Amino acid sequence: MNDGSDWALVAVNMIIWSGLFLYLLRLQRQLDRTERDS
Amino acid sequence: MPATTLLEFSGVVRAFGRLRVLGGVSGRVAPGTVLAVTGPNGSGKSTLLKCLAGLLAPDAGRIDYREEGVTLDTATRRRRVGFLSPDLALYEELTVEENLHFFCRLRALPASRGGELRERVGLPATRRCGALSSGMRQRLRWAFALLHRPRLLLLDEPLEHFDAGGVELARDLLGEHLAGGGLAVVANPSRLELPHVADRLELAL
Amino acid sequence: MSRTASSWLSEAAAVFAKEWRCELRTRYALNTVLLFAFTTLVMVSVALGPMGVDSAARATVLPMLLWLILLFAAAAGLPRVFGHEEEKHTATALRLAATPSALFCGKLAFSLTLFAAIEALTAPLFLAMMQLPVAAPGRFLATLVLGGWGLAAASTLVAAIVGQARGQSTLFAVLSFPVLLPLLLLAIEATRAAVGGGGGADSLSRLVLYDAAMTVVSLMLFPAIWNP
Amino acid sequence: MRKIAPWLLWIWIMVVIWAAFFYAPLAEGFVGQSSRILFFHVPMAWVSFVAFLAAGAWSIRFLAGGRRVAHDHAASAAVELGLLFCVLATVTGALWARVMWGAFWNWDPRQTSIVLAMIFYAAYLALRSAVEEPETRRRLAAAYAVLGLVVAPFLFFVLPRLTFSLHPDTVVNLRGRIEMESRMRQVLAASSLAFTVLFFWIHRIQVRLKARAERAPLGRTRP
Repeated sequence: MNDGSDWALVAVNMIIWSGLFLYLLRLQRQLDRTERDS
Repeated sequence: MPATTLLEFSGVVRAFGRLRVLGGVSGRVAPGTVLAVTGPNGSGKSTLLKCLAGLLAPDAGRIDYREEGVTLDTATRRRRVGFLSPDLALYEELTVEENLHFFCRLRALPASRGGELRERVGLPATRRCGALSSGMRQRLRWAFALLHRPRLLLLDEPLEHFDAGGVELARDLLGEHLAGGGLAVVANPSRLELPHVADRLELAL
Repeated sequence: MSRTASSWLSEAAAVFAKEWRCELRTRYALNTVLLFAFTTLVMVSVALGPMGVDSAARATVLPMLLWLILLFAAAAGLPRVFGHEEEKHTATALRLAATPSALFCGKLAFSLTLFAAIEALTAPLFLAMMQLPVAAPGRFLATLVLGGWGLAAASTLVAAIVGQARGQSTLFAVLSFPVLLPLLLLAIEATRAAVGGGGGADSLSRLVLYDAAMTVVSLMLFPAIWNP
Repeated sequence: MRKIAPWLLWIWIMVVIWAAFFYAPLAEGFVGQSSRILFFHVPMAWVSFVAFLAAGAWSIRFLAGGRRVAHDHAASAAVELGLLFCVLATVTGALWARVMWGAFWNWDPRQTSIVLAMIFYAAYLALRSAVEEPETRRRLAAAYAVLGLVVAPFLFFVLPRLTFSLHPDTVVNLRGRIEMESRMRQVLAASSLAFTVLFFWIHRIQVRLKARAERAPLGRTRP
């Protein structure tokens, strides 16, 4: 049954986690920008 | 009458979303006197009375009400004041007597108190509230407001739907209340011609 | 107005009596709920019929049907417990006169007795129509009582929340189902055990846990929902 | 410090990923490498639970502590973020089920309970949008989130234990009694901590953005 889908599965999780981290960076930048403007 | 009973409010602000209805209103009412609140529709009269009654939390400002030297918190004040307003309704499917009896039980009052007030405002016992005329409904609101002999009366449009007889009744009831050392804040009291009006609060749009 | 225990109790009793008197006069909730439960019952029994479900699955499938009928009956009748007070502006009078906790208990008692009436009618009919033998009647009754208690308590609290929002009927379903479904799963488990389907022995204790937690949280939360 | 902090977290994440592959052994009874997902799927579910508890806690502070708007912002941000993690946990769970048992969804008790949690907190957002008056909205939403403090633990811990669960109970159960090799447990702990830090960090920023949006509304104010 192991058609390599297990690796794909693990890869998806990696992507999700780094996606969350990038989301954090984007929010941080957005906050810095708004604080700088006002 | 000792000044230990006093209603004082200062800087009361209330907005609904971005519409600022009350912009820092202040006032003071001593026993035996009436504060007359006047102003065009939408100037915040009802909102002010609801805040004073504790039915609406003001955004800012202070409402301080003392009875016999004891300052009441909002929850206690809400259940001690006599409040009357056009959109206050009782249970349509119950009769006048059943309604008043229900609120007597809620306020731990003897059922006779309900009957006594019902006669005072001249309402039939066994008619369902749904079948009352608007003038009679207003009389029932007066009975509801005075049921527990409140020290502070907050009356919003107290004469709505009243004929000459109704105005007469309202003047007598309010007169007795004030003579007994009661306090009152009345919105749009024009036809009441009250001698006791000590102070006026003009609200603008 | 001293806040003695007896005056609190008579306040709750007054609310309970008022709810039933208004209900019997308008028969609003009673009619909706009984009609609803009855039609669903007939529909289900016609569709499934005693022979419709093979005997092996009966003890596991039928309890689920019973509780789904009861859930939808509750969702039909209970959400208006507070809604009509706000709509008809009687809520202002109640806020001026009643103690929040006594008010909630009066309303909860009304929901409990209304739901007990629903169960008293629907359950026997369901067992008869489905010809479902009950191995442990005592446990079956206990499940009905405990399941009913949880359903009524949760529905009353959600009704209080929904009473002050727009679009109440849909909002009630959206808000109450995620609260009621865990309870339902427990009740179904317990009912299966009662009907003899085996398993779910400790579901009853979990039902008690859920009911107690729901009732306590509702009592604590209601003042925050009710007071402006 | 603010500048390098994010990259410290990134290093931590890299270390955890490395450990997941080279430090922790493979659990038996799994298809190939799929047991490694344990270090990512479980923390996501765990963080969504933490988020819902946090939302309840902030709501209690809101109701009991003077109904301050900041607490309401914190509670609603926690729910929104918790829902995101809940969706991610459900998706990764379904993918894992697909690899392990060939079917994305089989209404396994654990899958049922995480979906119910998702519905409950989606209902919280539905409630917020159904009430216009800001004060009432905050008060009712806070009450519902506190109700969640009874429902969520029930959904995450009691319900999955109800009937036989296809979920590998021996390896994974959130109640903490995780029968795993100690090295796997260490990686799981490190990963869960990293996820939790990530959650609270994103949450803190979202709360400040909400406060800023409310003070100087840039056109649309958040619900």
